[in-house]
Order: sequence, then C-alpha cells, then structure tokens
Amino acid sequence: MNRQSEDCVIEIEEGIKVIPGAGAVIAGIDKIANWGRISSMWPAVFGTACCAIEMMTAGSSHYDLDRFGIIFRASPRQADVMIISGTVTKKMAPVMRRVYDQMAEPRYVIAMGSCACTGNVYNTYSTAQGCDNFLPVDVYIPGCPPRPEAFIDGLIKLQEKIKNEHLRWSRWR
Amino acid sequence: MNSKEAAEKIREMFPEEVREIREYNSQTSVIVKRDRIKDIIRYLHSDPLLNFDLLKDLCGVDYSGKKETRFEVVYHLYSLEYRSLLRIRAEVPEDDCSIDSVVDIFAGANWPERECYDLLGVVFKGHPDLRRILLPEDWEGHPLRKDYPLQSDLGEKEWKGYLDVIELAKKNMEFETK
Amino acid sequence: MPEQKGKLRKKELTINMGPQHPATHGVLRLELDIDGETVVKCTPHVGYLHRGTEKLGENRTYLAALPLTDRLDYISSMANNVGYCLAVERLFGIEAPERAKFIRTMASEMARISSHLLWLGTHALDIGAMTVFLYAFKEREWILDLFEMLTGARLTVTYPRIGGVRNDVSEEFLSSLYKFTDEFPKNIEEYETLIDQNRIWLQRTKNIGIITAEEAVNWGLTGPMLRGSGVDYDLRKYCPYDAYDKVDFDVPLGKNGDTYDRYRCRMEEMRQSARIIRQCIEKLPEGPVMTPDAPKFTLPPKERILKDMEAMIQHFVLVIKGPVTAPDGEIYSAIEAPKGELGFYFISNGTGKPYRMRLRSPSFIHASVLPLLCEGALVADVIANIGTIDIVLGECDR
Amino acid sequence: MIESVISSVGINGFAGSMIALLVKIAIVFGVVMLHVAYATYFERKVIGHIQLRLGPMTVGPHGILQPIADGIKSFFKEDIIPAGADKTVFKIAPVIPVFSALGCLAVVPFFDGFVLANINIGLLYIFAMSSLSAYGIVMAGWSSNSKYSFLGGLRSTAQVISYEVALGLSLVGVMIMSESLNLTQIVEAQQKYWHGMFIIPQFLGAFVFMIAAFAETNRAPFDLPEAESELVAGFFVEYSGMRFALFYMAEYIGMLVMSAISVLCFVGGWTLPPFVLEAFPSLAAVPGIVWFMLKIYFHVFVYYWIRSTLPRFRYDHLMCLGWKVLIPLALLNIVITALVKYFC
Repeated sequence: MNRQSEDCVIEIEEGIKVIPGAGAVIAGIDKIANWGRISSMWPAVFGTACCAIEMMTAGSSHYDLDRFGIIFRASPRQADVMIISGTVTKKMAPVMRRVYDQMAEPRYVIAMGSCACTGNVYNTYSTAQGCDNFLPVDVYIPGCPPRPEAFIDGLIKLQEKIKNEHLRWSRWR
Repeated sequence: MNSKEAAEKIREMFPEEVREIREYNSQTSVIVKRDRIKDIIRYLHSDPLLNFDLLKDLCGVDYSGKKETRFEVVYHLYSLEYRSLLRIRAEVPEDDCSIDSVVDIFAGANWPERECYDLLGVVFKGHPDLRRILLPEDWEGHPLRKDYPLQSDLGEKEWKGYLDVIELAKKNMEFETK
Repeated sequence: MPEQKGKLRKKELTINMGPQHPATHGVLRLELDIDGETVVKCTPHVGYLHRGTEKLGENRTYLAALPLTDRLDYISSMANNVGYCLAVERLFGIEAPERAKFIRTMASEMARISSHLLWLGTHALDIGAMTVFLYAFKEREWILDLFEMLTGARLTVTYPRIGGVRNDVSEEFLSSLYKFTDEFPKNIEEYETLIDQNRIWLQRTKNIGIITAEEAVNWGLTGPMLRGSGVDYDLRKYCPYDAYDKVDFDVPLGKNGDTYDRYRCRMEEMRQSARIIRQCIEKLPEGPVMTPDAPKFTLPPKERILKDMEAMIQHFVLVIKGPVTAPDGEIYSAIEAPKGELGFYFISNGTGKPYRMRLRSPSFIHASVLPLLCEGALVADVIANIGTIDIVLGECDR
Repeated sequence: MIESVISSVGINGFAGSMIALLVKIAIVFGVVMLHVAYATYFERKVIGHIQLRLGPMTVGPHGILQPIADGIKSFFKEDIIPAGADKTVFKIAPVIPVFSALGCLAVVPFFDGFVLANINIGLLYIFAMSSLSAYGIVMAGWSSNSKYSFLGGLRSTAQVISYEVALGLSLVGVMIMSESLNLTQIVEAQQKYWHGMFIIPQFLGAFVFMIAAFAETNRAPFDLPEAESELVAGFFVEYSGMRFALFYMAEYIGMLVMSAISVLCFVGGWTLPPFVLEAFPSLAAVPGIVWFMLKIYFHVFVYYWIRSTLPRFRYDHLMCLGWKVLIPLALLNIVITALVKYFC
C-alpha cells in the first residue's frame, strides 16, 4: 500500500514531486476554504486616527459591513484582517507589529488612508512613512480619509485577492 | 481686575523679577525671570483681587539665536471671576535648563509640563512624575527645538525601538506564507 | 507590597489596557493596578498618535498649516478650522465679513452636533448599549451629508479660510439644513429614551467619576467637563467670536459633576446647537464671504491664475512665502470646540510662517484627569470614565 | 416510531433499543447543531433589523449561508496556543461547555414521547450539567495565561454561582405545582389546569428564571465574563479558530437549552393551552414539535431583543441583583406556592 502510493508520485523536475490527480482535490478544498474566508472576514478593531471614524461609519447602519459577513472582533486572535486606519507613529509601530503577530493565519492587512499607505503630509520625526515598513500590506486604500464606499471597495479587492490563493491552508495543519 | 492692571500689580510686587510688560492685540504678556516663577504664579492664583484660577495653557518656546535666553516657558492664566487673560513668559537659559514646577498650585499643569520637558527639554523642578509623555521613554533629543530635524528619516538619531520593529519584521517575513 | 513572612503575599494585578483595545477611543493606553475589581492605580500613557503637528506647523506657511488642524480633532474638524482661522485673523488684525461669520457659526455648530453624536454612540457602546451607537451614527451620517453638500468633503473639510470661508452657501443647502434642525431634536429625544429611562444606564453613570467644581477648575478642564460640574464658563457666551453674540442660546450646566451630568449637558448642548443653526439660517445676512483683504491671504481662483498675471504672482508669493504682511507679535486665541477650549498660541516673527504654533487641546488636559476619576473605581467604571471625558487622541497627542 | 422501524428490520431486544437510542441521539445532535448555526444567523438578522441595518445579505440569498462560511473559515484557521498557556487545560477547556450543554439535551422532551432519557430527576440533571460549563470557562480563563481572560474567568465563576441559586429556587414553585422533577410530567401537569401553562400562577418564578437564565448563559446584559468593551473578549480572548468556535457554539446551545427549560416549565412545552384547543380544535392536528420550536424561537428572540436594547451591568450591581433581589423573590415565590398548594 505504502509502496504503491510512493509509486504514484511523479518527479516532474528535480525536487518537485507531484501526485497526479491531487490537483482536483486540492483545488476543491482551496475553493471551499477561500469561499469561507471571503464570506466571513473579521477585522480586528484597531483604529488609530481619522480613518477609524470612517471605518466605524462603514460598520454603521448606513453602509452596514455586516451585509458582507464582516463583523469587528476585539481580540486579534479571532480576527482575520487587520485594518490600519490612520497615521502610524513610530511609537505605535511595535504595538502594531505585535498585534499582527498575535493574529492567526491566514491574516491580511489593509492599509486604510494615505497616512497608513505613505505617511501623508506627516513627514515628521515621529511618524512612520507608511505601515508597509514593518507589515506585509495586502490592500492599500488611498484617501484622507477614504470614504466608506472606498473602504468597502478595498475590502472587496481583498476578497478578490483571497479568491485566487492556493494551498494557504496546508502550512500550519 | 483686568489683565493690564494685574500685570502692573506683578511689577509692583516683584519689581526685580519683571523684565518687561508687552501688549499686542489687547493681550498682555509679562516677561519675568524664572527664579521666583512659583511665587508669582501662586500670588496670581491666591490673591482674591486677581484670582487667576484657571491655567489655560503651559508651553515652551525655543528662541534659538533670536534672544539671549534660549527658552521661554509661557503660562496662560485666566480668571473666571474677572474674565481676564494674562500671559506670563518666564525666561529659561540654555545652560541651566530648568524651572520650578507649578503642579502643586495648578494640578492641570502636570501633563503640559511633562510635554514641555519631552519636546523642549526644560526640566521642571519639583514635578511629581517628570517622564516623557508623547515620545517613547528612550527617545533621544527634544524635537521641538529649532535645531532638531523635522523629517521622518532621522538617520543615525532614529529611535531604537522603531529600528527593532523593522528588523523583527524582516525576520518574521521569512515565516510568512507567500 | 512588602513581603510578609508566613502569610499569603498580596499583590495588585497590573493590566494593560490599550493601545489596541475596543474602548479606548483610539490609541490611549492605561496601566491599571487592580485589586479584585477595584482600580488602585491608574497611569495613562498617551503619545501613540503624536504626529508632530506643532513642529510641522512651524515649517509651513499660515495657509498651508490649515489642513493640519482638520486632523487634530478629526470628529469636529470644522471647529478646528474655525479656531485656526480666527487665531490667524486676530494675529493679522483682520476680520471676516458678516455673512462668513454666520456661516462659520453654523458650520461649527454642525461640527458640535456630529462630535457629540459620536461621543454618545461610543459612550453608550462602551457601557454596553450597542443600538444607540448605530442610531447615533445614522443621525451623524445626515450631518456628514450636509457637510459634503457645503464643502465637498465628509470629514476633513478645510472649509473656512483666513478672512472668510471658501465658498458661499447655496439655497438648497440652507433648506436641507433647516429641515435637519426641525427633525433632529425629535429624533434625539427618541434615541434618548433608549438609555435615559434605563435603570442600568443610571446605575452605570450616576455618581461615577465625580469631579467637583474646584477640582475641575484646578485641573484646567473646559467645555462640558467643566460645565458638568456646574461652572458657568462658555467662550461662546463670555468671549463671543464669530456670530455667537447675535444668536440666542442657553448654556446647560450640571450639578454633581458626575458622568450622568456630563451626559445631560452634552445632550442639551446638541439641542442648543440645533437652535443656533436655525437662528443663523434665519438671520443670515447678504454680502461677500471673503474679506476685502483677501488677496493678501487667500489663493485666487484657478481660472484667474491661468489668465491673469497679477493673480499668478499673488498665487506664487502666497504659496512660497506665505502672507508677507505678518506682524511681529503673539496671540492666544481660543474657541469653544465641542470637546472644550481649543486654543491656538502663535508667535509671529514677520515671516509667512509662524515662529511657534502651539495648540492648547482640551483632550490632552482631559486625559490627564483620568487617574483622579479612575482610582478607587471599578474596572467597568474606567470604561465609563474614558467615555465621559470624550477625548480624541489625534488632538490629545497632536 | 424509530423503535418500530428498527424492530421491523429484525433487530430486537437490547441491541435494538441501543441502536434506536443512537439514532435518536444522532437526530437530536444534528438538528440542534443546525439550529445553533442558524441561531447566530438569526441573531445577526434580528439585531441588524433592530439597528436599522440588514444583517448578512451577500453570502447566499439573504446571507443564508453565512453561518456555514463562518464555520469553514474557523475550521481552516490557524490554531494558536499561547506560549505561556497550560496546554492540556487550554485544549480541554472549550470542550467542557459544549459537552455539558449538549448533555442537557438528553432529558429535554421535544414532543410527546420523544426524549433521549426519560429520567425522573430531569430538572436536577439539567442544573448539574449547566453549572458544569462554568468549569470550562474558568479553566479557559486561567489556562490562557492572560490577565483579561483571567478576570473574565473570575467574573464568570462569581456570576454562575450566584445565579445558579436563583435559577434553582425559581423552579421550585414549578416542582411543587407539578409534584415532579421529570420534564415530561411537568408538561403534562400543566395540561390539568385551564390555562395550560405555569407562567400564569408562577409569574414570579418565571420572571426570576428568565433573568437568571440570561446570567447563566452569559448573555447581555450580563455578559460581563466576555464584556467586549472592558475585557476585550473575556475568557476566550486567547482562543482562535475552531476552539473559539466551540465556545461560541456552547453559548448558543446553552441558550437553546435554557429556552427549552423555560418553555417546558412555564409555557407548556409542546402542548397548547386547553382553552385554545377548545376554541380552535383543528390546531390539535399540528405536531407538537412545531409549537415547541415556535416557543423556543420566541424565547431566543427575546434574548436578542434584550441584547440589543440594554446596557451592560456592572459587576457589583450584578451581585446585588442576584443576591438581594432575585433570591428573595424566588424564596417568596416558593412560600406563596407552598401555602396555596397546602390550603387549596
């Protein structure tokens, strides 16, 4: 039995082994996992500055993020998306990185607003020029602050990104 | 008593302390030496005729190269009873950069004094808890001084904590799933 | 606690609340030493949003520093703009025309309503009433739509200019705003019934976080924090700026200085704001919205820059050098922002840039009073106290 | 019904009854789990509409697939165990509330004759099982090695212990009136009265039970153990992925169980009051499970309604309410019921 399964593995290139037919199964699981993720992205509540207000507004009844299955979780452990909404100062950077490290995989980062993307007008001694200096950002949303519609658009962009992911469930299981 | 009269009153009480009384835009400022600042503030606070009971603001100014004494600590006092505003400017030299704290007179001076210490490096003697407030505690330099750079890239003076984070991020990036 | 031999050692539990915490309104951090559920010591840490606005303002011209003020108290950016423009106007010794003054008054009262609504929502959410939050935001969205109608922006408006306002108001805007002032008091009353008659709400707010009048003055509190303790001090009334001396309104005062009184004060202020807006619309005079001195301070319109040489030179000078007629003096100018007294202290040295720009922000002072409120209270009260002081960290840390 | 099917296949005796039991357990488990999943959906919809929102809309028609998506996401999420945590306890903790809550279902009669274990101390068994879930919460709070979860665990202990007393005492009146602890017999006892439900003579008991049940299941306004604005997420602050989902599940099963007890003891379970049946005889044709489910869902709706309306209690007020108001009220109720029962 064991021997047989080893025989099934084909080495297509040096060091790369493939099980024929496994792609169909893996792609199926990929699809299901990705669908689950895009349908319930829970952001960590983490407002830093002005953009946090627009983020809250996006969650309120006018825009209602709950429609997309997005509800804010206070604990980073239970969140999937981290939304950096607002200016990132150097003092804040260690905290932010720590919150990100506490999140469980798969985790995504949205940089909301010009400050989080590039630092905006605040080219000053205490401001980090964009949170991508220390965080792997998935989606950038420009604007000062971006409108809730723009924010929702950013979330949908992230959903599209997640849709095309492969094998993101294999590493830690 | 309006602010002009109050300023004269201070000159009367502390003749050798008051350097100058200035008026601009109907606001009076009294420039004083820093040595007896606490007495002056206490006098303004407790005298029933003056009764400056609200410390609106406390801040520091860096007159680097513009004046003989480099720093000034500015107190904005307000009297709720007489509705008058008085500005006291205490001169603080660079070589002995310190002034008496007024926290025991105005409890609200606590944080502004810490901020002034943080951003300008003026030491407030007698302050109960003089730590940096806005910047991290191991930050070097005082940013609001005129010789401190404005831009984000501080070069060698960069705060260590931030460099550590970037370092950590680079290290952790290896464990990220692509 | 000293170690006692042979007995159980007793030690307080230190918990760290924030900067990432759902109830700290941004990035405030509290270090709480708790004994059971009682807070023994509370140490606030701020500065997680310190962006160096003061230093940045010193390196920008008077015109270019205006957008920075939007991002201080980002909930009521209009009030900050008005405060800044007023301070610069006082420094330069100019005055906005009458119509602009009324518009500014109107706009800053709108900012007050939007700020207080956000406070109401988040305060109620902290205490646990989640529906109030969404109702308040629904109402706030209306105000933001009106802002958008007036200025083209929702949150960071940068609408007032030195010597007036950017553009005139339209009839359409005025009529929708009038409709808003009609309905708003009714709506707010409805939302109030959700919490005001609720025993749990009363238990959670009454006699919590008491500040006496003497303490409040001594700590330098302003705005609803001071008035909640019963001290009658409102800059709009006693040091009127813009058109506040031409409108009629009451200043609500509290008695005990507890969380409930401050809540009542702010709720009443919202109704008064609606009243002020109504009067402003009714009394709005005709005329220009920019002072005749405007060319010295304001960029000319884009069409003129493209056609007119003089306008282009003026544009160039203003952008590069700033208003060149700056006097050599200093000014402290304050307005009654929704959070409290927002003061600007400028030292000018004759150039187009301020030599020193100091912001007296109410949130900074109010945050410093947290240990006084929290020590001896329960952990749940800490949340109520953070809500009641109504701080915005952007303004607190600058 | 199931027994007859199995005996027709040819399996009789002990084996037959065991298989019948297993099939019944599978049915109950499956149905309840589905209801738990859709209770979260129901909650988001109800609260959404109360707050002038729509609730889940895009995942499936009217967001109907939302709970399934949440489940899949949690399943594929990384499972973090904090470095300082007590690993064994940390892993066991989420299982306890789920199992104790599911265990309660064993004695709940869903309709006439359908009950997994028709024991004569049904109520007592439920009290025992539901207080067991507090251990899971305390263990979760302690083993996470986080101060927030520790505080949440402590709060939960105090809360559950205080309200357990009120919860038990509030049902004593029902026990006196029905002279039984068996849930089926309690329902049948209600049928002997014209009103057909104990909520009318036992309104005091029902009131106390309702409030205590809210506290027992850690729902708002008694959600102090997980108070979001104070303790972030309370006792499960360090839990992620599937373990966190287990806690969530336990909360909703607990809610269903508490609603079921309330329905069985106070509102007549799967039966309709006799006077209603007299007025509309055709209603007798409707299966009992429908009424049971409707009544349960009304209770669950009340849970959501209250959650979206009321602010949260403070810890000391909660204790005051439990010990100074609810327990005396429950005792008063017992005395009155006993006196009435004795003299009438």
